[in-house]
Amino acid sequence: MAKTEFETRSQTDFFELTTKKLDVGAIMRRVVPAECGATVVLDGYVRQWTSGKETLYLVYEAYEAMALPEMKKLSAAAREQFEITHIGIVHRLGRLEIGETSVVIAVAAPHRKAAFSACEWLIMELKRTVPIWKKEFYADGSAWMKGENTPAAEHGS
Amino acid sequence: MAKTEFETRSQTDFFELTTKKLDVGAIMRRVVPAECGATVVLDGYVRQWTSGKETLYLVYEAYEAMALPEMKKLSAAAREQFEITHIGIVHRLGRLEIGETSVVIAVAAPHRKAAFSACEWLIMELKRTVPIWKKEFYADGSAWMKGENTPAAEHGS
Amino acid sequence: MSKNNRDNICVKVLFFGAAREAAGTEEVDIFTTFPATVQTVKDAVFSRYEKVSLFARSLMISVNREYAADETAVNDLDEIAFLPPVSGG
Amino acid sequence: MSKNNRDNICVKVLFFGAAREAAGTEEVDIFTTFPATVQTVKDAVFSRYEKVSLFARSLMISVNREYAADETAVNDLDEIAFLPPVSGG
Repeated sequence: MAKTEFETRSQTDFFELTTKKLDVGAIMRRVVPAECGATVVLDGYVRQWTSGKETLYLVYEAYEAMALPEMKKLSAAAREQFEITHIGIVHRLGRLEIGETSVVIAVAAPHRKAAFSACEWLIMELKRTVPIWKKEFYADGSAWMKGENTPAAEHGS
Repeated sequence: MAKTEFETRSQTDFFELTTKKLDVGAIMRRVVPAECGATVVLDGYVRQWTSGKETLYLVYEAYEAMALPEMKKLSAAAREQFEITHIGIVHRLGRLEIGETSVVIAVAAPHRKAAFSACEWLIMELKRTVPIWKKEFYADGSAWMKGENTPAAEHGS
Repeated sequence: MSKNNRDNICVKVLFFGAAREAAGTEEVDIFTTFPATVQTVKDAVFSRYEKVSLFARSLMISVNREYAADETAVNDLDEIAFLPPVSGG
Repeated sequence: MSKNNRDNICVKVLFFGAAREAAGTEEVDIFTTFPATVQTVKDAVFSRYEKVSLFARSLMISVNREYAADETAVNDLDEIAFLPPVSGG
């Protein structure tokens, strides 16, 4: 049942990886259905300064064949927990300049509370489980980032 | 101290009432500072169906001279509670068609958790305290809406 | 009641939303005597605009653009607004 | 160990992020014998790409695009990915 409902509803959901610039306004307006009253959007972008260290640009890479299915799993899990109607997740890959958007998560719901909760849960889980990696290029070198609460402890050594 | 800080920081904050169409993407990108990593946006728009009742359009009116100061007060209170950097609140007035955006609240923060919390708090408080009224025009009549948790009990009879 | 002209005050009353429709006007000047409170103004408005009194229990009042209680004092030339439950967002 | 050709399996190993840079390659075929687990593949990879073993404790492994544990069985032609802690968002 849950699966069927997900499949029906998810016709308007979208999960994308792209190397093109993200148009946040356009992405969020793709999840505006007639029964809804609110869309909550997270716009994540490249920060110039982190604890006094200057970032010049970032490069994101993904295991695309696994990242998209993982995003869809997150979406199905979000629907189990929250009264939401549509979900859109778009993550950019490749080189990003300062201020450019890396990720957009848009969630539409009849009531805003569910949209806020689902959007916050989705970005937390995306950062934890979706196979995407960020390499920061600082003025004085580069480094692969460590994620937040990655599932290493749960899966394998 | 708190006031001075608010005044300094709030140079890039904005609080607006307008009868023009809202461009959500453009509004949210106005609150993207270099030290931040996330902007959370609430996009509230006109719902077509509410409990089986069809809305044709809405009309919003405001006590403008009081609504803008109230928005600024909310913003100052949000800064006291949450680690946020920029706030933008734009509310549309006049006649709105189905799907058109009535309110945009955009909050930028170094860390997304504060942005989510502040954005959700701001829309809750805006709906409770800012003098704006919505009149719904249904297929079968019209009605002024009652707000959520309005401060009637606190202030006067 | 007052024998002295200097005790007369005039406040500007604004109506919004359903209260504006009930009053049939956006704005009216209300004359009363000093000292006066929000309650004084409400009583004067309700007797003049009977339909507005139907909202009495749910109305909020602001004095000079700040939410006010029934006991709040009002002064000459104050701007008093009659605010139905807000429903922005 | 195996005397029988049918016991030989070949899995495709993918490296990402810091593990890809450590391995110096995106992809390699690893030959081993059946039955095998994720741990068998890790041991083979770590002995061939010493630098990758430096990530051993933080690496996640997927088998055919699903997160897997060290005990998970691997079969001929499976796609095994070596995933450093993810950092999307």
